[in-house]
Amino acid sequence: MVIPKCAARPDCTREHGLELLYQMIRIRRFEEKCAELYSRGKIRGFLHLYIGEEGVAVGALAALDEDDAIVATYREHGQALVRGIPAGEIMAEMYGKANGCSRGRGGSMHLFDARRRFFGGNAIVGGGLPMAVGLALADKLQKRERATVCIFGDGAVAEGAFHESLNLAALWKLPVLFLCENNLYAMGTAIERHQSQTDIAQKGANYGIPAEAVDGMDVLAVEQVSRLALDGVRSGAGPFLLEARTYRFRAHSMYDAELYRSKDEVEQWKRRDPIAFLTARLREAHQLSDGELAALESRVAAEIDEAVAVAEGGPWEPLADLTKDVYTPQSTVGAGITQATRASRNAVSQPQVTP
Amino acid sequence: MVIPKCAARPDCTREHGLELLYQMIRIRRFEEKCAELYSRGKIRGFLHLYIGEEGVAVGALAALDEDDAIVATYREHGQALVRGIPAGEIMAEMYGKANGCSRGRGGSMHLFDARRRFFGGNAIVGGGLPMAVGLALADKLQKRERATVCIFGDGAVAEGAFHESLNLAALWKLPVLFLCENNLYAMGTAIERHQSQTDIAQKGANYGIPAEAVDGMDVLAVEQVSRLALDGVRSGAGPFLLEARTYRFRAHSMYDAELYRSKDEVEQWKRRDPIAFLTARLREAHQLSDGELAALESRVAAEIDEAVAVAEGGPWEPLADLTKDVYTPQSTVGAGITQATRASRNAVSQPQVTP
Amino acid sequence: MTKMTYREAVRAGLREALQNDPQVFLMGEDVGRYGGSYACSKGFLDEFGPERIRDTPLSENSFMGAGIGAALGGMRPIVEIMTVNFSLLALDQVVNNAAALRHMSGGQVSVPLVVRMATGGGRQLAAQHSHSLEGWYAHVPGIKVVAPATIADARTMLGLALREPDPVFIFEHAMLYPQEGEFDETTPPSGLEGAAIRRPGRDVTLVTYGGSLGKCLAAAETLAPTGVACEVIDLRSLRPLDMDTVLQSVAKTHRAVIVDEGWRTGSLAGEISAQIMERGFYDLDAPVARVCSVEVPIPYAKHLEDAALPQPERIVSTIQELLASHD
Amino acid sequence: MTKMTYREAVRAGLREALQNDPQVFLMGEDVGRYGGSYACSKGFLDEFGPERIRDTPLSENSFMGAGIGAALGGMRPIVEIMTVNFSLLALDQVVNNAAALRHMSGGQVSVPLVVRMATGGGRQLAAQHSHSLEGWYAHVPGIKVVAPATIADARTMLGLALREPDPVFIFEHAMLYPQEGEFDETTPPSGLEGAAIRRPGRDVTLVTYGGSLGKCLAAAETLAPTGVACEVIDLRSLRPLDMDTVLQSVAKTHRAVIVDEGWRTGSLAGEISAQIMERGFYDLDAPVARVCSVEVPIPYAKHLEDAALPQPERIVSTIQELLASHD
Ligand SMILES: Cc1ncc(C[n+]2csc(CCOP(=O)(O)OP(=O)(O)O)c2C)c(N)n1
Ligand SMILES: Cc1ncc(C[n+]2csc(CCOP(=O)(O)OP(=O)(O)O)c2C)c(N)n1
Ligand SMILES: [Mg+2]
Ligand SMILES: [Mg+2]
Repeated sequence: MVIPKCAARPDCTREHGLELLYQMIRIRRFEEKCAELYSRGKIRGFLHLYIGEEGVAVGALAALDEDDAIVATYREHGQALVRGIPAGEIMAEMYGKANGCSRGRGGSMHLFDARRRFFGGNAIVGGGLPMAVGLALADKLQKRERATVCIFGDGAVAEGAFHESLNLAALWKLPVLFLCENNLYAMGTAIERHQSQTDIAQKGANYGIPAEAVDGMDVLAVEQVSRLALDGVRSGAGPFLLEARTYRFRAHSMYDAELYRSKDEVEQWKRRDPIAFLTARLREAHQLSDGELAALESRVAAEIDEAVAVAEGGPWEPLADLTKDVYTPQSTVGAGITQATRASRNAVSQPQVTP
Repeated sequence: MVIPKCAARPDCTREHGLELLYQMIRIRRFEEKCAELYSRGKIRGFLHLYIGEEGVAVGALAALDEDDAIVATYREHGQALVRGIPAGEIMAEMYGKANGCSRGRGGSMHLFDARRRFFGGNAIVGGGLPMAVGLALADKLQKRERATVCIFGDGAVAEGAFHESLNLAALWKLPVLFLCENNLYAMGTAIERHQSQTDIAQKGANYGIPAEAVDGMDVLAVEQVSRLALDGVRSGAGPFLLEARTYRFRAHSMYDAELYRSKDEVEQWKRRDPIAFLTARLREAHQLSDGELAALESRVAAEIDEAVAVAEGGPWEPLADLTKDVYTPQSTVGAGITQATRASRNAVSQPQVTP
Repeated sequence: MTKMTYREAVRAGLREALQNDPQVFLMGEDVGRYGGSYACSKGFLDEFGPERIRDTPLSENSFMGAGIGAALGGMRPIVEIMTVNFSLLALDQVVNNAAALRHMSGGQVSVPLVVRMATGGGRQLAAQHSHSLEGWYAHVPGIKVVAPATIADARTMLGLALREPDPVFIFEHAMLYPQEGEFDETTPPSGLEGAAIRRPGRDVTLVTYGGSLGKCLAAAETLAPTGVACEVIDLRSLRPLDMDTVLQSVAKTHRAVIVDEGWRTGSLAGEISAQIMERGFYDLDAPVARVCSVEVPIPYAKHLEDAALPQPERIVSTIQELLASHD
Repeated sequence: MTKMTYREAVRAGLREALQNDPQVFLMGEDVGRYGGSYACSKGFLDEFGPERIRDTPLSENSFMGAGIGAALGGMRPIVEIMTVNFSLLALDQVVNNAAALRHMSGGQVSVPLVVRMATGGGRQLAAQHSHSLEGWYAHVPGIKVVAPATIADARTMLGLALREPDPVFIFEHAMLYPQEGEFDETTPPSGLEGAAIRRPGRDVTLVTYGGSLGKCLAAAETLAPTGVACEVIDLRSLRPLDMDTVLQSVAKTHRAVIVDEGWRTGSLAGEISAQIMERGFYDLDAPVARVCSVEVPIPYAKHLEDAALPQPERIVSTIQELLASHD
């Protein structure tokens, strides 16, 4: 794949390049803060960092429309941030506070925002794929020209759900972009040890699904391929399989001694840091000055400070509400229309990338 | 695939050709009798006939050694007969008698014979594939050069178990012959409506598994490809995917109104009857006379009469033994070696094809 | 009053649902061209078209999940899993998504999904095709579980389920499909949730549901001439359980037998017994008894299968022992 | 006497099994290079090699089935499913093959398979990672189910399971791994199946297992100074259940509380209550009570999670109510 020069892309203005950089830095700094808060015991449970993979979420989600849907994994802070869930709501969620985006019930692995069509955070590997197929089926049946992006890791490709879901989506020509974040490992198992055939994009052929692999460390390339793929998906061509080749710089989760890969391998990949890569490109093109970068960083820092404050100051859900939201109160159901339906029908016009 | 002339194949003597014909006729007549006994209420539950597909079982199983293992589906009378489970034991099983090959507990869908390494009759579509992987793993770990043949339908290809099992077998280079009996329908769903990509053999590439499609109506072709495939499988080359293209002449089971296919389509396929096909070939080569054919038929008729007598005369399991065989009596367990293990270790030298 | 089979009742309920709401669609293996493995959707493909009557590949886990997603996307899917036996392949989607999404998202979404499946033994289909696992479903918070045992419930429960904002699982006992009965269009349907007293009596309470209701009524009939009056309660809903109706009956009869086709250990019958213990202990004149399936993978042979499943004779003798034990 | 953690005990048991029998091998996600998600097999890959310590792809259904096949083929597989949550994907192989093959084949085969998995909540892992579904497994004829709650059982149960000819499922509560205790090599291991009285007492019987044992012992400790002596029974085996030990205790104390981390409705606790009803009714001075998880998908926030799971305080107050109700 030829990597497109930013300046050479009609859709890539200087402002857009800076926006992408800004989003990647936001994710990076947000997660660095999460790691710190985890060691201070403010965040608990499982915490899976996306650091190193930011180019994938930022590139792919930049290509989404606001009424497209997203189904993500437990490693979804980046996607949630780019989609516009306020950082404070995400942070509050990880604190387990009632002002969290899932009212403290989901934590890091279950960020939700129905209004922004962000259908979670799923902690079962492969568990989101069938759901994404269903969301796309609903769109197709209701003749809405929109797409569902389904994000999953290389590890998920081994699950039966991957196979079944791709077959279903292709058979029914559903508008799904299957986006595999291939970071070469499923926890401690390298792709060579979990896939008998390691070229994931090539697996599209098994289902008659067009597919492409892209350098996930190049946010511009990810965005461009995603746009092309989504054009087809939205216009009724059926699903698309996009493999983004990437790498996580940190441990799988906070408990991982990383016995399964060498420091050297990690260092090699760090040289391809997606943030450094775009920074260098923008500098080359004289589109980014030291001062601008510093301004970006401090804007991000302020946002994160604010997010922590929102989380720290947030209330705890009263214990009396423990069993709330196990079932939907009948009172909220109007004429057979459920809350979810209403939420998606009245989807508020919402900037897809918050400034 | 070039269809080999029987006479031109060094391994195919006239005797062998007649043996193959005999086995196919055995299955056909046995199942015709089953259908009759079903309508007379002697056989109950689900009954899935193999009529039309005999070339696959007879061809593939002819290529097996006696210590190879077989994992089959609920449509497995043919495989069971060819493997050498006495027809009387099979018929008694379908009567639910205690002298049935599964003591009347399994019925038509669960024929078993551990001594002949016939590991069932599985009524969950796709349910046998993982088990076959495990049997092959045991062989590989114990450095036994033998193969496991895993039989399944085109419908099973859609199940996650297919995908997971092929990946596992390929990853670990296990000696499994995956044999897909593609009869173009999963119950009432045509393959075009359950597979987004209908070429099953082509799916081998998804796992790096060598694959081949063969005309399942030509028993000689099936046997030849199976032999080639098994040579590789047994010698450590890893799994092989063989797609046998075939057709069932009868309903899916005894309850099926066959609304999903035309009479015409069925008639077209009946012209390719595997028994008629081989009969014609043998006649052309002057290897089969009318008298010989009549003799075969009457040998088969006698065997089936005898089988029905065995079933009719068989005893009912006493009610007191209802819960027998839920757990293995400790007394049968010697020094950590279970019955199954012992059965497979002491596998009696057994003619793989009964005369 | 219309005479119809349970199968026809299910079919009529489905048809009405498809006619009433364009968001409703039916999805499952062989629901279309084949007409449904129990013929409940015969003719629907022609009537409603392939968009709304969707034949699926053999992919239970994924089309269950697709049902969940379609519900999230504003549709009203009815997913048919041929039988509960195959639903084992889909339990991850049921427990981890259908049941959990609403709570896990802090109440942002509902999953208005209806799932139908056949359950139970009795047709000599052997171990892999005779499970009664609806008790497992009844364990899971976030979903509702019902088991229509009568023609009227078969006819109306689907429509009621489609008014629920949360996932509802409908278990249809496979032995019921050919049974005939009267359906009275003029009677308003009972709610989705309450239990029903199918036969009043003063001596012993029989608590049951689904395919075992007929067996309990038969047992009651057998005992009536001997002067034993059984009150037969049809739970109708397995989650939530209407224990008030059960407890009121026990307060009157002081004795209860629970009949449930699940294997005894860990059966739903055990749960009901425990709840009677907890809330009706002082009303009991004798310990609550259970008639369940024998703990064996259901065998093929008819005499063995009959012996494994609850039967009227076993219910009768259990009641007789119960009455004898304390007279 | 050796001091060790539960994790070390599990690890030592595994290591011994691998050393003792060349047919034994361990298979599961990240058991090799990663060292096991709970570090129970750290170092094994180097010690025993990749043939016997097999990292699997994420394919729970199929490597469970592969374990069954390998057992049929004469090996002694130990399958590790990271946690019970993911085992939902493998239930078809468990119920329809592992549990049924022996019976379905008329006793021709046995499936000498051991499956280990972590279970339970308490670590703020939220709804999809906090299930306690061992009660479901205990419902299935054809398999055995155990739950080591002590260091000694963690150390020895695997070895005992490997002597069984049939499938054994071992549930290790995830909160136990870091717990420390003494292991006495000289005490012969208890059998795989019997229950154990972990604390004798005369006033009330607490029946529990696995991760809830410590909570029951804590509750007993709290109540002791108030003059209430709890007898704490650790079931150890969930299938089969050793009800004789439970009933003997109830015959002495006349009161029982069952503590089980499963959701209350349809819990294993319900089954035990029902069996006490059936066989110990006349010994009871008060209805058997249950302390289970609240019926909610387990929430992430610590205060909510704590409130959802059984806790010593809730056990204490349940016992106090039980005693008050009848004094
Ligand atoms: C069904 C299931 N099995 C196992 C796990 C435990 N687990 C969590 S993440 C993970 C690795 C997944 O790898 P991949 O899909 O490549 O995603 P990545 O973590 O690399 O982003 C595993 C095994 C799980 N959550 N779900
Ligand atoms: C998991 C599962 N789902 C559904 C069924 C019901 N069923 C039995 S056979 C069958 C069709 C299978 O088709 P195929 O695999 O092509 O085999 P064939 O019957 O054509 O030989 C179906 C849907 C089942 N037995 N198992
Ligand atoms: Mg990965
Ligand atoms: Mg077929």
